[in-house]
Amino acid sequence: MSGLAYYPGCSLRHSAAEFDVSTRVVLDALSIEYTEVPDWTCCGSSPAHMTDHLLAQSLAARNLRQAAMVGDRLFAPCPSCHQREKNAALEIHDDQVFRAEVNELLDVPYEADVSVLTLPEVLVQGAGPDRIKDLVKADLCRLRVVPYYGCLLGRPKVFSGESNDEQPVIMDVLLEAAGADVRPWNYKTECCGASIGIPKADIQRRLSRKVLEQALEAGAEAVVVCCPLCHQNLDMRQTQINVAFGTDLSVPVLYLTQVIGLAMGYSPEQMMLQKHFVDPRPLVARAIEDAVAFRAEEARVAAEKEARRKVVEAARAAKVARRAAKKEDSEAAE
Amino acid sequence: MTVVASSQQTQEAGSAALAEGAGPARPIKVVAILCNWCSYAGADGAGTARLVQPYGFRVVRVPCTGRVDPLLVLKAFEKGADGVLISGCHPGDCHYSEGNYYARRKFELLRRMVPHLGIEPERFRYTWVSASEAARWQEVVTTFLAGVAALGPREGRAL
Amino acid sequence: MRIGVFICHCGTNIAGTVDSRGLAERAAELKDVVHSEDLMYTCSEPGQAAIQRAIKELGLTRVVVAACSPHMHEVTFRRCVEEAGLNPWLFEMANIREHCSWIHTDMEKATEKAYEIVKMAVAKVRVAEPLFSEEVDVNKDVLVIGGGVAGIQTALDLADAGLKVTIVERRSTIGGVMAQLDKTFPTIDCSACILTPRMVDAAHHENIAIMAYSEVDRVSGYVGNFKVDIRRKAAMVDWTKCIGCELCMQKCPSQAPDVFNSGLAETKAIYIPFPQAVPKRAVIQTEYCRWFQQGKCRVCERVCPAGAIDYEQKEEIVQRDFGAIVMATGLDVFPWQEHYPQYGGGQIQDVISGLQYERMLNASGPTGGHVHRLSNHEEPKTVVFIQCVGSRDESVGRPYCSSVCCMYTAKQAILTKSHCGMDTEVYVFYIDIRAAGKGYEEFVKRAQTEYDVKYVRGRVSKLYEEGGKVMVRGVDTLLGEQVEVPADLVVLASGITSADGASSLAQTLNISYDEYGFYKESHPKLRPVETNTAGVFLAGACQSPKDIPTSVAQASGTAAKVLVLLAKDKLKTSPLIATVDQSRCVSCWKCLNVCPFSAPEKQELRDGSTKSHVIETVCQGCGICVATCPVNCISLKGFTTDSVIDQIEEVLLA
Amino acid sequence: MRYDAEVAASLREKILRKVKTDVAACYQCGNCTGSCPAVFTFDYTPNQVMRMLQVGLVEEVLCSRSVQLCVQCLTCTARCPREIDVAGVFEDLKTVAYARQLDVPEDARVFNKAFLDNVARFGRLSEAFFLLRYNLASRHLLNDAELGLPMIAKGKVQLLPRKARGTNEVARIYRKAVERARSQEKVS
Repeated sequence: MSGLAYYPGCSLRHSAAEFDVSTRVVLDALSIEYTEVPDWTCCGSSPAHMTDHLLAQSLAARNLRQAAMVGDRLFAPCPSCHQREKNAALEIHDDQVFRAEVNELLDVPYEADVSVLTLPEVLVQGAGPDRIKDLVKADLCRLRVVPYYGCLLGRPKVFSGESNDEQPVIMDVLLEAAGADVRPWNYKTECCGASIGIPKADIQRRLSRKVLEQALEAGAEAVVVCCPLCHQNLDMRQTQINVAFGTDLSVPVLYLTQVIGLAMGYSPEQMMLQKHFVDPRPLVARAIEDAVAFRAEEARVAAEKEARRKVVEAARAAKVARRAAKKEDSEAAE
Repeated sequence: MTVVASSQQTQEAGSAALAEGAGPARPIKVVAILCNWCSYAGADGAGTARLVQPYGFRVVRVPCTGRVDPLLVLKAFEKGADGVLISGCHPGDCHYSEGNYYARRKFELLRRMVPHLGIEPERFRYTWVSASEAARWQEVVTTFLAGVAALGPREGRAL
Repeated sequence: MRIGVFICHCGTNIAGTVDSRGLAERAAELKDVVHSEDLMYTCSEPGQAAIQRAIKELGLTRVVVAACSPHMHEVTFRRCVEEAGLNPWLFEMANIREHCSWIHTDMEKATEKAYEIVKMAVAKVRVAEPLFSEEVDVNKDVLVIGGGVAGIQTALDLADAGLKVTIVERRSTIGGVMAQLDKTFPTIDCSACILTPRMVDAAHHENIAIMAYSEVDRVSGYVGNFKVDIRRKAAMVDWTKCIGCELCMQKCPSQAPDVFNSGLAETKAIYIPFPQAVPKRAVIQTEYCRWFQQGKCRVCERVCPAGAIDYEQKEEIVQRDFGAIVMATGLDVFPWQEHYPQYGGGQIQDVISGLQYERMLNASGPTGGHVHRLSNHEEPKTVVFIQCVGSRDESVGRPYCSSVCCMYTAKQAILTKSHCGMDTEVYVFYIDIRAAGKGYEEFVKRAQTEYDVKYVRGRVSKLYEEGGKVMVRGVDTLLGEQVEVPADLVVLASGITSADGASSLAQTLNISYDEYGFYKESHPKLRPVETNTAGVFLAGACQSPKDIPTSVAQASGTAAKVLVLLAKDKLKTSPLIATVDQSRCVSCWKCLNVCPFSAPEKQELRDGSTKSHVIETVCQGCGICVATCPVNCISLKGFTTDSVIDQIEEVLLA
Repeated sequence: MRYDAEVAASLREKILRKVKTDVAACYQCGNCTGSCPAVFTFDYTPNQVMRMLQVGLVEEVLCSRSVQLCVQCLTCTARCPREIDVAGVFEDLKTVAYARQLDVPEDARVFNKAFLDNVARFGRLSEAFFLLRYNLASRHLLNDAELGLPMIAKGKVQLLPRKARGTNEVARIYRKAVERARSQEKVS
């Protein structure tokens, strides 16, 4: 059956609840219809696929089977969930023998062929930048951000559909549509430390610090992510980083859907910004004020320009008139 | 690249064995007509690179695929060939600039005609292999023979 | 009919998987075969002697040698039997090496296959007829396509030998890439100082005509008699009047990208690439010219003292005849920006290509030889060189080694030290050092010891900007550590690709080329400068990446080969041509329509009828007409329909 | 030391079959190591691992920290000039090590086990509960402790994990898979 199935994944239920909420809000606003996968379970990322291939694919396949009940396409906001599900979907699709092996482990076999999408893909295919542009209410032109793709959103190319796995663009496109000031940088896909965070905190801190500093280097005030784990490492652990290195980083880290939501006029609270450790609300508020001031300034300059043009025109007209008058006088004199 | 190549080799070695036709009583015979400048040289290259190939084909060298009269192909089938493979320079690279274009037209017609003569379409193929495409030649000849072997010999089935 | 069969062992190359001895015995049984023997090396002196002896003593009238590919030794053996008094076309070769022993493992099956291959050859030779070559006059003029160092060298050698040479160069000056280089390894002598005198020699040589700003459009004919259409592009400047005073260039108001300085600087819409250009003539790049784009300006016309500017100039096609053609189309630098996003994809200012760095080092270059960062024009304190960018990298479709980067990087590293001072930190990230040339390894050692260049073994995985530096993240595989170097300037040893448009030019000349657009030599070892198209030769990097010494050496080799060809006043044409049986010709003229060389012509016979007739010297022997003739009245000598059918029968009879 | 050609050959073939990539193609440029974020936790750099596989030092590799601590960011695979699926090889080695129940370095194993047990138990990962279990097992009792309260405060933790429906199936999948893998490893 046709339809879009939504696989939240474990993190979005709790530590990344704001990602879940903002995703649902934005999808509704863009009237993209979806149904949550009934009785979904863990996708197995990341330990499962490093423990046993069949185990990993079967855990993922179970969710595909559940998704098939409500749709033919599944999307998972969490990139590693997406990667697990997509990986399984592709292998099972291409290899019927393997599908049989998997089905041996499942209580009920998975017979369908569900295609797996990333959240940005859903937004682009289901609505498209222009639809987002139409819905923009809050002007974010003064919110300077860099999109951080992390490891799995842009890799491997065959999964992400990006033409270039060092410089993916799909988040850039969406953020620009939302009106944010998107800064180019060359650190889009460098790892933030991923799950090293738990066994080897010091390494993860070093890597995450680099990401944050590169963002500032690129002139950004906030990092936009699309991954709960990246968010954990960059936001929740930012204090740990400061403690460890004696830095005083304070870089808000926003979820893609939160930025889009804000642009659509939802309040910071509706986007649950208060849940972040580095509170983005002051920054967002300031950016929106700036934008108002900035637009006003723009308007003023434009108006001045227009006025100047009018004056010049008037002068020119007067000059012409004077000439004509002179001519008449002289003629009259003869 | 390496990955593909090596996995190919193993897989080709496999189908090479298949191409020998484990089933059929007599080994299959395929006539391979190659143009002197590209494909024959490509096959030479495959030899120089020691790329293992099935036994069941014999090479006839012609100056250009443009010289191959479709009747020659039918003749081969009439004489009992199990398959006919023709290979020349890639379109645009013909040593005589246009030969393979004429060839392509003729063989395309022939390809559509062959089934009506009671010959399975898998038994006739025309393709392009350049002088530098040794690996491609191996792939072409191996897969073609595997296909023919799958059908088996054309016992007592002249035209 | 007395056929002799000779089976080659080729050491173990054949005998390893084919029972040559047994094969010889079975071959003896074949119809018309009166003699059959196996030899260790048929192509060797004793091998050939044995064949000739057999011909003389046993009165053989046909000979078959079962050995390697005809592409390898057919010529050798035809000559061999000819010396023994046999018509060379009564010889056939059975390829039981490339097409049998080398691709099979099972002795029994391989031997059986070899036997059938021999049978096919015997069947073919049985119906063979003695053939005789025509003799045609040879045009002794030579066309050299490409005016780089290779093209210039070939041209000078040939011209000194007294032949008339035309150099066609698509840019407005000859000199090629070498003219862009600063110094040359391993001697660190100035590139221009070596090259420009040769350019001038070429310009002044009585036997050399340079057609710059021109391209080859069409080639017809055959060895000894090529007809070539050369397109003179419109320079919008009358070169017969232009005196190269550069006044127009100084006064021209519109900027244009400077290709010669590989984008490091800008030039004018009307320009002369560099002061020593040959010919030193101006060209207008119309896409940047104010007059052509906006219809106002004409400044150059006003300032030109010679009145050479001609906005109406049109390109023209010039047709010339040549006896031989030399390809010397050279190389292009790998477009790294498109393929290495991890190196910033061209977005990081202080990451430049090796060729750009050459221009920066060059005293007459855009920076006057002053090395500086493009971002802030400061002299770099730390310079990092990255090797194998666009070489040995399958992920960007370039698995081959560009062969010059290791050395030019060592040179640039040394020059960096002498330009920016010994206290400058210089790092070279390499995978392997390839210094296989006279004095090359010593040169690299000097870089490492005398100049204290730090060589780091490992690839660079990522470049990014931080605190005004270019961060170079790579690996030192020998320490087993990931390393980071904050650099001021990063120079990529960008690899070599075939010249833009090389493959389409190859199609124009019907020569073969590899998947990267490099031209294919006719034999990698024994015929390295010939192509498979008689009369077309190769010189320099158009065949494969080469440094200057190798290109020049090959260029002279090529010149020698051309001289060998053109030393004769008449050329033997191949006798493998089509002939028409006019008694059966129905004058449908299909052959005239299909022949790519317009060899068939309408011939009026005594009885007043007109029939098709093939001009022997024009026919190239492709046989398209043979397969086209509706009444099968055209036959291709050496590849007659009968001979083909007989071979097929031999295969299938067994 | 001496090389073991046979082990190397069979290993190469095995990886070719399972990961569809050829370690013999590695020419040691080290791009993988240069790209690796986790290399600082490794005992052998990725290119060294490739080298060890080429010469058949498989046991050493299987028990290495490197294989256990790879984070599967795929950067190595994305940048390999010889188009080798380095990350794929690491993943495969890790599964082999697990199936063979090899004595792999502490924390990594504990991490994986804690995680999977948790999943098997609740069907979904209960992060807080998992961290707790992990810290107990790995004896880093206070690891991330400072985050605990704020997380609770921000409602980022669910204190009493509830079983998801389908948990039992997950447990079954988990059990079957592990048994199967181990029996297979015994065979080979």
